[in-house]
Amino acid sequence: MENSLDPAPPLLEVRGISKSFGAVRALQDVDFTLRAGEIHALLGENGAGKSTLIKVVTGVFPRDAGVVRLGGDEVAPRSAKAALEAGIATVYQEVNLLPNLSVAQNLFLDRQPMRFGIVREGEMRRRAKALLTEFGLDIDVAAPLGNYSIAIQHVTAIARAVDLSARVLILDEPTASLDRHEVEILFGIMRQLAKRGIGIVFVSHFLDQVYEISDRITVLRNGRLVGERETASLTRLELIRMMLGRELAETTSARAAASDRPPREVCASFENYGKTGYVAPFNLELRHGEVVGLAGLLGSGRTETARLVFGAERPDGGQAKVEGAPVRLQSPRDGVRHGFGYCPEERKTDGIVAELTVRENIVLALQAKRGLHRPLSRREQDEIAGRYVKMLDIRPPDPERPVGLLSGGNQQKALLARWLATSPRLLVLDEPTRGIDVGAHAEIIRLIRELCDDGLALLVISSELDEIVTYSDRVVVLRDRAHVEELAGEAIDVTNILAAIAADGAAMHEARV
Amino acid sequence: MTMLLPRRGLAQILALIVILAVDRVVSPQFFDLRLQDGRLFGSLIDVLNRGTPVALLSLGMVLVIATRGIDLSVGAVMAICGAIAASLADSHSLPVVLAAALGAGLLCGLWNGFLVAVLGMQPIVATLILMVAGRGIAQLITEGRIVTFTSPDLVWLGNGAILGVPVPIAIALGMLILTGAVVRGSALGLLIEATGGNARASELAGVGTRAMILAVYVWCGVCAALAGVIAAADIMGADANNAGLWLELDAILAVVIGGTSLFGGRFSLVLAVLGALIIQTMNTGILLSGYPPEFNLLVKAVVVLAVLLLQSPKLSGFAGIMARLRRTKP
Amino acid sequence: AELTVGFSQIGSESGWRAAETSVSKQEATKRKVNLKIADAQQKQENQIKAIRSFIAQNVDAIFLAPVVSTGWDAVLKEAKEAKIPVVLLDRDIDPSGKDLYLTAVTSDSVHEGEVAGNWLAKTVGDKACNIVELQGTVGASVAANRKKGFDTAIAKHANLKIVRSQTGDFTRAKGKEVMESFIKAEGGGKNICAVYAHNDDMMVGAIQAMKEAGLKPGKDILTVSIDAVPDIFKAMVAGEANATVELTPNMAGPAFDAVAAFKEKGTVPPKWIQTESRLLTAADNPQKEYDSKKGLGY
Amino acid sequence: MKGLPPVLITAIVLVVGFALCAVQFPNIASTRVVGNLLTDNAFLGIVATGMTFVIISGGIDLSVGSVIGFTTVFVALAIERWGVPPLVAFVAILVLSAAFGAAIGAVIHVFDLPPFIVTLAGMFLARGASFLLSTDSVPINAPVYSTVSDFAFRMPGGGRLSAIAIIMLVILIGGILLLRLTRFGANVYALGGGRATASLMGVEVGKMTIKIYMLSSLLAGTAGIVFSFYTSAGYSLSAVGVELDSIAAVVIGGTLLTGGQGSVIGTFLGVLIQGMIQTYINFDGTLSSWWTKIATGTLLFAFIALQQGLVALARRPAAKRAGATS
Ligand SMILES: Nc1ncnc2c1ncn2[C@@H]1O[C@H](COP(=O)(O)OP(=O)(O)OP(=O)(O)O)[C@@H](O)[C@H]1O
Ligand SMILES: Nc1ncnc2c1ncn2[C@@H]1O[C@H](COP(=O)(O)OP(=O)(O)OP(=O)(O)O)[C@@H](O)[C@H]1O
Ligand SMILES: [Mg+2]
Ligand SMILES: [Mg+2]
Repeated sequence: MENSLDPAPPLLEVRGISKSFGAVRALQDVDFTLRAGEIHALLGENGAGKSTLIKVVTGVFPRDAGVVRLGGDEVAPRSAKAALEAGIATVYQEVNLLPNLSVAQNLFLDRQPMRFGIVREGEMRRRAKALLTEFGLDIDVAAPLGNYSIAIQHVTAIARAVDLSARVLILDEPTASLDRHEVEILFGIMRQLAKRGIGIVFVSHFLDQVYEISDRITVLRNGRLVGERETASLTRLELIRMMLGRELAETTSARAAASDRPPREVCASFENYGKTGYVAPFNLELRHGEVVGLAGLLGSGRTETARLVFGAERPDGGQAKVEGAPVRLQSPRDGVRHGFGYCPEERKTDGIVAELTVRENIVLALQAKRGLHRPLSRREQDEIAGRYVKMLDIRPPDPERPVGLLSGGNQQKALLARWLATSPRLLVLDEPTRGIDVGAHAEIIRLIRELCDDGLALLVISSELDEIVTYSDRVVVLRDRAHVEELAGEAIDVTNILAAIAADGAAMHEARV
Repeated sequence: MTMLLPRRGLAQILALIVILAVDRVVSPQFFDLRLQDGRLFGSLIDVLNRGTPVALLSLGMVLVIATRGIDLSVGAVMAICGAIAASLADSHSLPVVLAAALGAGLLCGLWNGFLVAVLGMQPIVATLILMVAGRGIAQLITEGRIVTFTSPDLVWLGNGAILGVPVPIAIALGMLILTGAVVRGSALGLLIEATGGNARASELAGVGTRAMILAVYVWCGVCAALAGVIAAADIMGADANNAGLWLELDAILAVVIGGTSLFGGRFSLVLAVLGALIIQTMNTGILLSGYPPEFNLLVKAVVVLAVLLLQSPKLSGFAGIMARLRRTKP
Repeated sequence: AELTVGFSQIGSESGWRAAETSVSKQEATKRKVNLKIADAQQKQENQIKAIRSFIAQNVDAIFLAPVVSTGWDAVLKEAKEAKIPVVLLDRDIDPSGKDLYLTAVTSDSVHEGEVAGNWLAKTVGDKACNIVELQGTVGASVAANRKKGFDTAIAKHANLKIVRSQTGDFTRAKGKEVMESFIKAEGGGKNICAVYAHNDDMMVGAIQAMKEAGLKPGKDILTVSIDAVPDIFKAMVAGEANATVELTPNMAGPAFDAVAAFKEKGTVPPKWIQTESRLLTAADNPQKEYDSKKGLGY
Repeated sequence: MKGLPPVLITAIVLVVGFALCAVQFPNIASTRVVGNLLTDNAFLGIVATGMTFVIISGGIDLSVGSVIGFTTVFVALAIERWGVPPLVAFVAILVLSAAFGAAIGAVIHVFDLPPFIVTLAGMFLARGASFLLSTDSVPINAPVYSTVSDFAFRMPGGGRLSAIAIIMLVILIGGILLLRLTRFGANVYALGGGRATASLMGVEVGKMTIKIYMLSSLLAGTAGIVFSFYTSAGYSLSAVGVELDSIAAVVIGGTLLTGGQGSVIGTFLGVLIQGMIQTYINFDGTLSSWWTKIATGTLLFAFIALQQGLVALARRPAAKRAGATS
């Protein structure tokens, strides 16, 4: 573990950090070393304590024990600002920017270019524009950040941290909502920064990315340090074993000969369904026991399609049918009533009710479906929550914990549990594996298949094409808010999907793989 | 929930005990109780009795606040409903009078709920409208005078007793139990908390958030109506100019002292009522103390601050975690 | 041409005030005066705004029932510049503004307190008497004056002593609540010999509190209050109240007359037209008083 | 930029309202009424400016009305009873009110308590303190007072642009600049966008909270001084309920109570709209106390509903555009 060949003091040195939240020991005696000019991956399962470590180091949470040294000197930042001033810039896991401020203000908050005590708005916008161009983003920097998609917000957050020109840059799951093209750009920038001697901490659940970019890896498990390795000398299997503490069941085999099976019954169908300015009219058939994948670039209209299908958005034309009977889907309640479920992509704002317990979050949709007058008894609630906590391995396995205190991945599982509890006939999953660790990722994909075998119809959105290919029976490709292509059976592979996405000349450059 | 209650309520119970002890010091006969004309009599009873209007208001208010709303109009609604009850009391039977007054409160609540849930106005301005206009409506009903009545039925609501317990106290207790039964006995409580905690997410989970919001304002209106009727019955007249004046602030204060966040989500009915009692215990203590009235507000300010600090998240463990969680929400 | 008069009324905080407004309207109709009433909702700033808008409308005269005694100089100067006579109703203003208004039709609220105090002193005689006092709103000048007058009256009698004094905000509900706690604090009311309330509404509330405590107001405990609203006479008829000091709601009548005389003949009225502060007790045929007052909009 | 369309709409609503009133009462369309509108609402404009900062930052300040009351009493007593020169009294009260605001901000931040309640306690405290100072109203006869209240630019048509109106306009412009052009202003919006997030982005939330409430109290103190000019007196019951008036003005002006959005210009328009409603009712002059209240409520509703309807209309195509850009 110790690298005695290295003479200079490490850039960032963390020794014996511990942190508890009440009874939960999130970190126990963790060490971590970051050298100048390296890209260091911090890995671990959901809830392993990665984000907590980052927050403790940057002073967001007070620490119970341990020391942090920066360039050999002990530092004890007591706020994010203090950490910044000490030279540690951080992009925290959930996008932590302000949707109400303009993009430019977000980039330069608290460090705007000034003259005579007055913010130089024009200069700030010019710089913002230039900064984002480096990240391949050409947007109106005067518009409120909230107008833009999560992906753009994430890029903005990264750009801000990068531009702070600190000595240490910490990125907590920066790539979770980015597509390949943007990831490429980010990696390019990260390499440049590393060359300049900046140390970078990189958290991700995408192991491909970890192998592509990182020099060394530190693994945490259950709040404890498992080990620190050179990336080059660590095999994937070994890494997964370090993270999970066990072997991972093989998951990557293609879906068993879906085309062999007899065609299933149609669960829900949409004809000429659409909403002007939102997504162009489309035809879509969802069958029991079938997974339909939605693929496309950021902003291609996948989420919009999902919202229309579920009923979260009102269509202005077209006909929806459930089990052959025409229905009106005007609100989420309609969707729920017809046995639909929807896990939205923005889990913090659209998914969880942070203050309520895991149990309450899980039973919420079922309760809403049953109506006010048929409350689930406490016993039923406990039973349901207990079942799903176990089934999805939600950690910590305490149904009475406010869901907001769970790690991101575990929140995602709780959301999934919410809909499974309603025994839906159609489940719409928007980026269900975002921010989920390898173990859970495999779990969720296995679950998707099982559900499907039980007759559930699934509509799944994912930016990870490999993943889509793995479980989809059909893939609908979207471009510019229109459904442009449907692939089925043998035709489903990454190349074909990319070809469909890129068929349009304008999108060509996006498709560099 | 039942398990959490004592832990959550500890600060409030402690505060109440301290204030009661102070009251005992300023007024040695504070805990004396006796039966007077078949009715319990004593300072403690005064606290409960005088506390009923705010306790009733806070029962409705706590639900509104749980949905991240606020209702400034409750004082005015009290005045309206008191005025209606008083004007009808001598010509109609009690059920009719009550139905009219509570119906009016329901309509007021519906109006507020409509503005908030359907038109999407910010609760504080939406209810400010009725706060201003409502008192006018009440005065219109009474034409600015104090409308008195003699109907023994209505008077009984204010001054009567059931097994020695003054009727207002019994009504407040009944409403607490009723509200608790409705809210916790059905799924309403959960759905309200979900709506207040994250309306967008709840909507997507199939919760009828608009219906929830409408419902809580309606209930708040009904509670205010009842408080108004009791206030009128108490003085055997409807004083539209002053009934319920500034009580909305006391009700909000009671809810917050009861530990419910103004940002919605988790709520506790019992603690909100306890909050109302804390306020009234303090008020009665001030009256008994014999200090000149110039000091009233200062004492009130100091006590309120002290009670708040007592339950400050920074000073207690469990609440601290909750608050941290709240802060991390956008 | 008929006169147009703008009346900046304080608000509608009590029955007495409502009566003053409606009596003013009646008096105006009687004299064919066009009366514009602006209700200030108890706020001085609203009264100032109202006066300014009366000036902008060029009315013939302005009546002002000032919510507070100070702070009128600037706006009254404007009225004077616009040559609009101002008459104060019900309450006086600070002496610095003496030359800014035509006349003031008011009662003397210190005197009202004195009348109440003197009645009590006479009724009690040499007996020792513990008095509890229900004050008006803290900071209201009427409350301060009525307290002052009463205090001076009883200061001459060593046997009279105010043992408790709290604000009842001029309202029935608060009057009742405060009286309840007075009773508890003074040995179940046995130590109290008389209640003095700054207005009748509080007294009506206090009477209820005494009755509920098993006391006999008017007999066990003497009552004296101010305003002479109808309900206090009802209590007197029932033997539950002893005395009240009248504050007439008809301030506008004399004011109209003064303005008319000034406009037509240039007669300058006296600076202060004081209304009478009549003492009314159970001996003064309360039933008749009640009947005559109940239609006045109290 | 961000706040502009709603502000424009509010302005249109104001102009249309003014025109409608002027049709009914031609006297309203005079410089005198406009001058009065500014003078009479000067103190409200000043507190509302401070309230705008507080509300944009996601807070609320219920103590401002009481601070005004306290200020008037303090200033009056200082000048008339304690013989302090007016300027010294002004400086003293401004320092005192700023300290009061800072204390409120500190309590809110350090103990993590809801601003609504802390400032409610502050409201009791300041009002209670002014009762202790004096329950009588105290006239102020210092020469500065008559000089200031007599001072006015005459406008054509008999209107007066008074000194206090000018003070208000200056503070207003200062507020606009402070909010729009400085780092402080950006941080105010940041706080309203989310305290935790702002803190993670390096904004010193604690210091900002203290500064914001300090600013609000300071402006309330200033409004108190203006109020004392307005009435030449100090009175413990003055400016009761002004906190609600100013909150209403801020919200009518398009500022979100949830924080993060709004503007000082909007607030100014909100103040004028409220003033308009009152002027209209005064001109009408036939309304009883109760109809005054009902009419105020109805007009408030009409203005807000109209404004919200227009904003919703204006937003609809904008939303599509925003979606399309990403
Ligand atoms: N504010 C908090 N209060 C209480 N417990 C917390 C808090 N934040 C995190 N935890 C707990 O600490 C543990 C570590 O969480 P952390 O967010 O660090 O995990 P992570 O490794 O970042 O996971 P993920 O990959 O899902 O983001 C979890 O059990 C979580 O429930
Ligand atoms: N609920 C919503 N309300 C308003 N706008 C939304 C909503 N959901 C998505 N959008 C907007 O739609 C645009 C992106 O479209 P969409 O989310 O459909 O893209 P996508 O293909 O799903 O890509 P991704 O989900 O990976 O960002 C963004 O501007 C986003 O803000
Ligand atoms: Mg994490
Ligand atoms: Mg999407």
